[in-house]
Amino acid sequence: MENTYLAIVLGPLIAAVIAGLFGRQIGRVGAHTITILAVAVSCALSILVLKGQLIDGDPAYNGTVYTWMVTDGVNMEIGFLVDRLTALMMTVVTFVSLMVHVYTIGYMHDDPGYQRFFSYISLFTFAMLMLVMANNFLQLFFGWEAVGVVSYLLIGFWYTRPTAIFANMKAFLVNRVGDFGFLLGIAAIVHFTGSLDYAEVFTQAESMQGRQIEIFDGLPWSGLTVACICLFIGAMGKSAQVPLHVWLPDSMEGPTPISALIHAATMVTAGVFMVARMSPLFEYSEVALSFVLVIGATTALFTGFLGVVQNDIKRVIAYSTLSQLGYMMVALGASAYAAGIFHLGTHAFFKALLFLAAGSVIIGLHHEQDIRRMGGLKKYMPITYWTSLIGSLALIGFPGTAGFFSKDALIEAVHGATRAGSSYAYWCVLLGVFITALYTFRLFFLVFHGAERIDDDARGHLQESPWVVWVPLVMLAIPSLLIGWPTIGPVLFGDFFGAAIFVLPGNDVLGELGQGFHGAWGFLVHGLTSPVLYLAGAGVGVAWFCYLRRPDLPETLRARFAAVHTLLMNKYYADILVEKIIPKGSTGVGTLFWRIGDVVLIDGAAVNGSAKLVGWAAGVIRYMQTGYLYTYAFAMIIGLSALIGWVLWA
Amino acid sequence: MVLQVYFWALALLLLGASLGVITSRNPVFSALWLVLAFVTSAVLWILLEAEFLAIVLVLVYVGAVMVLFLFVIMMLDIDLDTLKKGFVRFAPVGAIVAFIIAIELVTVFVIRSTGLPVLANPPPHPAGYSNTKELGAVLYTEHVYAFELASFLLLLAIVAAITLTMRRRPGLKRQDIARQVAVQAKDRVRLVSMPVEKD
Amino acid sequence: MLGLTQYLILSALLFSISVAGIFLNRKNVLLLLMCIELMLLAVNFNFIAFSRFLGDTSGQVFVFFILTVAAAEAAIGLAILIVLFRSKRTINVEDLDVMKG
Amino acid sequence: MGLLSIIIWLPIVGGIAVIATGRNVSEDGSGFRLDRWLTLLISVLVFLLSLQLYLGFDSGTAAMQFVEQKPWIRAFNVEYFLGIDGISLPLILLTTFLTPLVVISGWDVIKKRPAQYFAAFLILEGLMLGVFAALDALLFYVFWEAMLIPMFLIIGIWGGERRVYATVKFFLFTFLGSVFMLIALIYLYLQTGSYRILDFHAAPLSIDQQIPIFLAFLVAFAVKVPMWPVHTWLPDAHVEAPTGGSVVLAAVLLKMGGYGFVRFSLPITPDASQTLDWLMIGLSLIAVVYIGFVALVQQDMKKLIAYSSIAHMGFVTLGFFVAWEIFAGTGDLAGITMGITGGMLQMISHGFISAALFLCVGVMYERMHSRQIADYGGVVNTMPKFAALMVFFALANAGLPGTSGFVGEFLVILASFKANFWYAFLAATTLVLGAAYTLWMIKRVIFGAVRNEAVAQLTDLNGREFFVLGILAVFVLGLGLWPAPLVDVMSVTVENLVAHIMNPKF
Repeated sequence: MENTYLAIVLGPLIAAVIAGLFGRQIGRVGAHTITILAVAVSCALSILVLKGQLIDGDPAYNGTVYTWMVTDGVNMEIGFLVDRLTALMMTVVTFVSLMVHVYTIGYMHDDPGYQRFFSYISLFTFAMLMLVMANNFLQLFFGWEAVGVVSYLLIGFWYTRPTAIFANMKAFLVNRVGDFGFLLGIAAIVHFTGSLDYAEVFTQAESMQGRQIEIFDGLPWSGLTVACICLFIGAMGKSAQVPLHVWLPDSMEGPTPISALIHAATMVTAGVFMVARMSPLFEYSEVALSFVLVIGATTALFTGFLGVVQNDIKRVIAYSTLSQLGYMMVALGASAYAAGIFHLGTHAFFKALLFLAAGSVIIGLHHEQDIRRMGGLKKYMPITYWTSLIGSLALIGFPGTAGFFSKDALIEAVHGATRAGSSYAYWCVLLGVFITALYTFRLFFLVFHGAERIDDDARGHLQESPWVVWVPLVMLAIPSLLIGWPTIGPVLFGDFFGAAIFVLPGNDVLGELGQGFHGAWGFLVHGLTSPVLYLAGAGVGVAWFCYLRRPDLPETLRARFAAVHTLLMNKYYADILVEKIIPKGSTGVGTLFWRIGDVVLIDGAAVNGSAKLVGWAAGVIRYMQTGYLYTYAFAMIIGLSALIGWVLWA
Repeated sequence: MVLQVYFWALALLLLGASLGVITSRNPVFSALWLVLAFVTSAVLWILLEAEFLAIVLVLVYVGAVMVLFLFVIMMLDIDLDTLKKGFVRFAPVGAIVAFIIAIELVTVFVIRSTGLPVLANPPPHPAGYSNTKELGAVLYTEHVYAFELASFLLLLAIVAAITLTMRRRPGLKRQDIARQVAVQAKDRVRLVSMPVEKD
Repeated sequence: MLGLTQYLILSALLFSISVAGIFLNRKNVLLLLMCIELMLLAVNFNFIAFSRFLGDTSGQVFVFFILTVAAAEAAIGLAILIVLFRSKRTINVEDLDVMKG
Repeated sequence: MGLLSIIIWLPIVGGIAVIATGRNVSEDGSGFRLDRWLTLLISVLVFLLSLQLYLGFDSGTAAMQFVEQKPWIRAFNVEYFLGIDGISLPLILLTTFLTPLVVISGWDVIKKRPAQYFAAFLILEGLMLGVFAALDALLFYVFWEAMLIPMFLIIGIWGGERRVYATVKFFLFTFLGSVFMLIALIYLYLQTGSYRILDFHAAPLSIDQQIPIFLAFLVAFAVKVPMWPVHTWLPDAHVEAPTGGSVVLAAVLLKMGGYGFVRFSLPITPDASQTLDWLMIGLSLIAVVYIGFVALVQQDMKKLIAYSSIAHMGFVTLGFFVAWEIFAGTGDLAGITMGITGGMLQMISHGFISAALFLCVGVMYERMHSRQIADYGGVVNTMPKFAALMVFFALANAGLPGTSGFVGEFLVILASFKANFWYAFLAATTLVLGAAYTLWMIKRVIFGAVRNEAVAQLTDLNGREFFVLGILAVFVLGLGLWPAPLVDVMSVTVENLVAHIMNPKF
């Protein structure tokens, strides 16, 4: 099997290297052919692996590829752990990646950096696969940072745009703050268990719970809790949880395909995946899970509000991604890991779909992204319209769509949780449903319905996108619509994940939920009675009323609630903090250290000061060195008398 | 008792002369005071029964060294005013240092016991005793190497003094015997062949 | 009776006076040389006095050598002085500061 | 004549020979240039010979290998004593590897007295190798001090405008430090009766003796590393030095300080190191955090990289001196080896990365004659190959996993967590700070639209430059993806060192 796994991982890598280094030689067609081929092979093999795991019942694979190094008894290795969780992730990643590759042919058609782009996204696929297939923390961190770097490169793909290169640096640095915590978490793991290997570490989880660490004097914390919270800080960075969410909306400066691939479907869900993968650790730490729960809930609700006021088509979807990531985290925090992963999977499909659809709109309008200058596109772009509708419905959890099953189950699970913070989380996600529906359909109506607010010359060549663009849309729309039906049973309530996800018996909210589960249809019917559906419906209704029926109403509301609107437009002032105050503060501190510390104190006072002291002393001593004979004679005589006096009387 | 009187008188004279040396405005006077000091000392040394050295002091110092001093003083055109400027500036310091040294020396000599077998009243030498002979006996036997060195030192001093002060003035016409002796005919006579004049 | 002490005190005073002389006549090299002669005289006094009161001629031998050295010193000192005067037209010590740091 | 002697003396003798060929260099540098070909030949030869060291090295023992021992000054029992172990071998390889690259990078850049320039580097190489191979303290000291001379000349002759100020500062700082080391070495000689470093290791010293010795070593090595607050010579020296000088300075000279700590301070004065480890840890963390902030506001690229070097070297000293805190915190020895190995790896990796970054700045400086960040912008538009490499090295400098920059930092952070959460916390701030200052520079220099006419005129890397940077990139990547070969070379030696230092000397 190992060769299969290696092929899955190395295919995209080799393709990326070829497309990157020899892009000029192989040309555009060569670049997209080789990368798509490699990713397609990866995808096919991943599906095979998934099939092997699910249907043929292959055992989980856990093996080492090579030893990175051994020091101090700690084995640092590169290796694969392939179980059902991994297999699922691999399939999702490679499938979405494949779709994005194909879509890119159309989207990036006129771009001079065509080969480079394919190289990057293939490289990203490689890095993401390394991340999900890791069997140890070291490789996890490798993948973790590698996806961050590719994301950095892709956000700054159009490097001549000041906003893009600003956004990519911001994204990387904010991610680094998360990685900072992640690395400390790994250090804590090594400290307590002496190993980096998942299997080894998981067996010691319980004992880590008992170990204590005093971070502040006299305040012993459980080692496990510290490790888990540190790791989760990493997840907050990568999965853009409050307060490290600030980078994701700006990352929309990158080309749309990567918004779909990286900033919606895969990379941002790495945090969710990681927490699920670490479920054997998190399960033993109530505190850490509560932390996850509260952060997730906060993200889910408050970033949703921001989506309502945005006017950039991609940013609206970005905020929706933030919010959905919050949902996933909430599920994890409630110990409903399967629900979190399930939502991750469905979200990957419908969010990628939405992004690609947005991209399709953007191409159609010649890179116009402002929704105030769209409207009524339904008749020009029918395929985009219908696929977008499917994506939007899935996003708000319309009964029967993939999003419905995952989100409803998730909310139910949170409802059943008893952990500290779970009632806060429940209300957040519930209210979040309404907000989600509101902004999703605000976007949908403003873009596809209502009055046409398009520039005249753009309208001239407005038409449906080419097939390379719409085929991926359709391919993604199918799972967005249907994937929930067959999968909800096994994934949520069955034994889909096997040993990959570990839940303590007392925390098993999904298990409780599963007792009332009688097939997908039953779940659907049950969903009709829950408040979720009605909140979503209300959201859609409000959006319809405000943006189609009474388009003047939003203006009135904006004027009425100016303070709230300003707050939302400024994104709770988090961006000002991140973009102005922290950089200003850091450079201020740096300047202080440099100008005062280095230049004045060390160089000025200590270095040049001592030089000046020597000069001054020399100047003083110089007066003794008059060059006059008598001075020396006097000195001798006085010295002689002093010496005699000393001998005599001392 | 008589000796006591002699001693005190001579001692006062010596100190007075030495004060004269250091305070005179004119170096000539200083030198003359120094001559007086040397002569007085010579007399005092005779009191100590060191006749040879007393004579040598007078002969060598007064006769030779001091004359040399006077010679130099006279020969050099010294600007006395600038030399005496600031004369008193270091006077207090000099007085203090001199005073301290005097105290220290007296302390050593008088208050501290030297621990040497000092004769309280050394007997006078018998008649027919020759201080010169005695000194010569020691000098040419025990201290012969030092003596030789001293003579070499004097030679060195002569050579040094001459080389330092001798200078060749350019353009000075001078007889050079060595060159006169070594001269050859071809240096002086030039034979020129000339064509015979037909006249 | 004349004792050693008296001679020693005399030489001490003589020495001190010559030290004071060096301070007073610090500018005049000639006088400095004279003061040094005076100092040597004081030293010689001590040697002779000790020689007498210890009954040891070595002291006188010493004085002999000191006189020799002093004479040589005076000769060379004066020779240097003359050379100096020739080149600088002065014997003022304050003008001789080539060693100034 | 052993292999070690050959690799030390071959470049020195060769350097002298190169000076002799310098007469033939014509005014415009055209024609066949024997001086640079000879230099290249010698430096490559030395590199190949040093590979022989690696191949013949037995990583299973902590004993010294390739030993050469001959009496030198019998009166003081000084010996010509050479040998290497797992600590010195990687540094020797680093030196021999980088010298040919430096030579190639200066190939036709240096216009003024090129033969002397190349000769200076060859001689410097020999002396640096001597420092790493010497096992006699006096021999070590001689190489240590002699090394200053070619470096002094390189900065002083081929440097920038304020080169004299920088040279004097560099010289005074390093010289002041080494004088104290000499005193300590002489004291140790008086205690043990020989100058063998290995005898010093075994010398039974009381804590009262150890502390002054430790402090004397500290002054010498801290200046070289350099540690806060004696670091201020480094930015000045780097800014003024020619590219090759900066490369050698950052890549090898700084490592002398770290090498000194593991070769002298730790094994000779372990108890003093234990007593004063708070000082070392404190200074290391200051280097990481304080210098990180300082680097953030630099306007001059070379200064920025110089400050980043200081911050990275903070990890080296942190890894070395966190040992006793680990023992105090956990009660066992696990993690100590990791810290020291991490420090060593950080040194090697920093050698590659800082060299590469300085070469990158050199490439730009050669074209634009400016090191100011503000003069650049949008370089990627005109120099795509260069930009790709520079971004890669910048990311490596920011400690990206998969590059060598990550390995050392990772191990040191793991080790320091065992000692104290806050040590790891402060050390890990480099993840953010390092990325911030490096990427901000990249953003301003590489990315963006073409900023001015001069940038628009830039030409991309030529083959020679591409070769140098490319080979460095391969090594940076290789070490990051598979550091095991390097770790295996040093692991036994480091374990032996740990066993030695954790036993009190009295």
